[in-house]
This record gives sequence, structure tokens and C-alpha cells, in this order.
Amino acid sequence: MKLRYFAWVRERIGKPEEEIEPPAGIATVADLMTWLSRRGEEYAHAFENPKVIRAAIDRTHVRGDAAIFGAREIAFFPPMTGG
Amino acid sequence: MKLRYFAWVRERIGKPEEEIEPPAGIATVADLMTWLSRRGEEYAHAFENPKVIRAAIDRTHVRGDAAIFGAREIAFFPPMTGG
Amino acid sequence: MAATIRLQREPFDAASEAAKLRRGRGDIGAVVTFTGICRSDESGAPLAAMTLEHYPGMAEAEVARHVEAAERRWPLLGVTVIHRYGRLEPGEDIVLVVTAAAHRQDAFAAAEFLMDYLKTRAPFWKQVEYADRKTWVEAKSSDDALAERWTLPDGRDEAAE
Amino acid sequence: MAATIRLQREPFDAASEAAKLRRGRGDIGAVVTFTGICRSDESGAPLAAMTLEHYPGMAEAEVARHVEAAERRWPLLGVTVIHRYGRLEPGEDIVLVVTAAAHRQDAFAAAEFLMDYLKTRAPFWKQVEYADRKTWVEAKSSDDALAERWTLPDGRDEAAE
Repeated sequence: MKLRYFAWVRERIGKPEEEIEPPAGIATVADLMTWLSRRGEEYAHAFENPKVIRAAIDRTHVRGDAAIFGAREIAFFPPMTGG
Repeated sequence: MKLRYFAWVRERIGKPEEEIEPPAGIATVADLMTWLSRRGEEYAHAFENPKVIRAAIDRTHVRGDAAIFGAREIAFFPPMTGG
Repeated sequence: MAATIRLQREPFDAASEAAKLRRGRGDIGAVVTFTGICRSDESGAPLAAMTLEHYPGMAEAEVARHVEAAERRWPLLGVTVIHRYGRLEPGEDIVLVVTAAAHRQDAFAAAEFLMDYLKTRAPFWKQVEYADRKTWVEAKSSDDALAERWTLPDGRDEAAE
Repeated sequence: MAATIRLQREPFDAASEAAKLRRGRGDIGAVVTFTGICRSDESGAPLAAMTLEHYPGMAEAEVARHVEAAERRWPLLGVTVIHRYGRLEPGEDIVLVVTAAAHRQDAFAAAEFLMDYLKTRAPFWKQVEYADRKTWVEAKSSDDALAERWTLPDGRDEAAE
């Protein structure tokens, strides 16, 4: 699946997107954040406070307990500040 | 004092303004409406439902119990429909 | 704050009025523009025209009083109110309110406040012309209800004092 | 109802967008235009510029979803939403919302609803540049509170479905 990062999540991780294949057992968005934060310092920094990170699956807002099965694109970003 | 009439109050009375000198004992805006409505059919028609008539003394909204003593200009009109 | 208030027969240009409010200012983050327009029908009947009568002198004073009340209530950086009078045809503008503030909620609230008060307190009266008759528009209780939203907690109508 | 939704780098012309909504229509009695502008300072510090990042694809979809929610909720006769992205300097426009309806309260409510949701749900992020540093704007809890005004009595967020 494709992961996309925006704003300071993107800056901390150091790239706007990447392809990953999470291992079996990573069922939800929250699981995915925990797994990602163990991939290195930059990820640990990006996800150090998972409560403030928002996520979207296939371009729709979801909560941490959303299942990632079948997702093509998952995005992580800070709270939005448009308008 | 000068009286001014607007919208259908003006149409019913048949003139936009006039000078009058109400007799002693006419103390309030409500008294003045009662007195005017006895001046003729056109006035009776204009003031037939005094509850819907609004008034202003010297260009400030007032209620029926407002004193008319010292007023230079008193206006009568229907509820406003601007905007 | 300098407010612009005009009652006029002539059309206005909403865009240039909004541009004038903003010109040369860096503190404005939000501009709300309300334009009221003469519709081509009223309760389903086609309208030939609308005539706005007003009370010269008092109308300016009432609008100014409500602009001042809005300025006391919200931190505004600019206000423009233009109200037309005379005969207007369907599609023509009737009224313009522009409010500018640092933040959107102040600009929105002040624009709604001003419109609600113009509808119920400013001495203007609308007469509508149909093909075969003319009639004075009746005040709507829904407009009174909207205006009452702005009454202060102690029951005062700020601008009425 | 045909809505206009655009995300673009280029400036927009609020006046011509509002004029387009009205053109040839006799049923519109109220047009509300909201323009959000890049201020020249943020919390007192002078701003050099602001950069808006967005999530292409999702941003359009989110805005469209909220425009549809607004159309279900109020009898609108026209809606335009334009949101810019990229680098903007102080005084430049950021966002435009135009709503048209027969009556003013529908146009006002829909414009406020759309702005509150753009602030809190549309995937845009603002980074501000000062003379010596850049920083991401933090989401304001006051904006969340404003967006919650529109939650339906049963707790649903109409556009989130």
C-alpha cells in the first residue's frame, strides 16, 4: 500500500510518500502508526504523540480504530489548518 | 409640531406631512394617534389598528407611551421592511 | 474605525466597496459581503418592480447607530453599509453590507447583526408592483425573531439607546 | 444545483465569481461572499509569507462533500468554493466562499458552515514564514468548537458519511 505524509509529519519522516507492506497482525490505523514509529528515529519523531495525528484511508478521514485491510492509500497528517 | 407619514400610513392619510398643534391633554404618542383618528375618515383608516403603527419622535423610535412634549417632528409608519 | 454609510438611488459596486475596505491594510483576515437583491417574484407572483420608501435623516441615523453598536460588540476593522431607495427592477441590488475583521466569526456575526437590524429597525418600506396591482410588503415575524438573537443578556437593545 | 469548486495556485476574482453565480437568475435574493486573507502578522510577529500545503484528490473530495451537505441542509441556489495553495504573501486572498439563496439566513448559514468545515476538515496545512524561521500553524480548538455548531441533533456529521 502507498503511505502519504503531509505538513510536519512529512518533514519529520523526510519524504512525502512511500510504498510499504505491513506484516500480518497490523490491523488498524493505530497499529500501523505503532509499527511505523519503530522503523527509525524519524518515524518515532513523527508519531511521538499519536493522538494529534490524523489519518485518511483512500482519501476519507478515519479514526485510529479503522481497519486498514484492502486500503490502497493511507495518509498521515497533523490537524488541518485550511480556510 | 410637524407630523410625517410613511408608506401606507401616508397613502391612507393622503399627504406626507403636515403641521399640527394638538390640544392640551394630548400627552403621549398613543393619545396623539387617538386624537388624529378622529380628524376624519382618512385618519380613522390610517390608525384603525394602532397596535401595528410605529412612531418616531425627532427621528428616534419611541413606543406609544412616549411623551410628546417638546417634540419637533413626530412620524407614523408601518413596521419597517428594509434590507 | 471609519465606517462608510450611504443611502442612494444609484446602483453600487459591491466589489469596489469591498476592495476599498481592504486597501493598504495588513490586519484584515476576513471580509464578509452581503448583497440583497430584488427577486423576480414574491410568493410565486411575478414582480414588475419594487419601490423603496425611506425616512430621510432618520434612516441614516438608525443605520449609523447600528454600525456603532456592531463596532462596540465585535473587533471590526471596517464596515460599509449602502442601502438603495426608489424604484428597483428584478435583479437589481437593494442593500450591501461589508464587514472586515481579523477573524471570520467577527465579520460574519457583524454582517448578520447589521442585516437583521436593517430589516426590522431601519425606516425603509418596500412596495412591490405586480402586473395589475401594487402592495406594501408586510413585516415578517421571522425577521423580528432573527433580530432578537442579538438582544443582550440583560434585555437591552444596544443600538436603541 | 451546479456548484463551482476549485483548488488553485492562482489568485481568484471574488467579484466575478459572485457575478457568475447570479447571472440570469431571478430567484436569488441574497448573496454572501466570504474572503479569507493572509494577514501581515500572526500573534504580533510580522509575517513574510504563508505556504499552503494540501492533499490533492482528497481536498477536492472533502470540499465537494461539504458543499453537498450544505445543499442538503439549506435551499441554496448557488455555491462557489475556491481555495488556493502554494506560497502567498500578506494581503493575498486564501479562500473564497460564495453562497446564493432566496433568503439571507440560508446564504449566511451555508457560508459559515462551509468556512467552519474548511478550517477543520479540509486537508490543508498552513506554514507561516517569519523573517528568521518557519512554523506550522497549530489547529485552534476555537475552530473545532465552531465546526461543532453544525453537528446534527443525533450527533451525526452529515458530510462525514
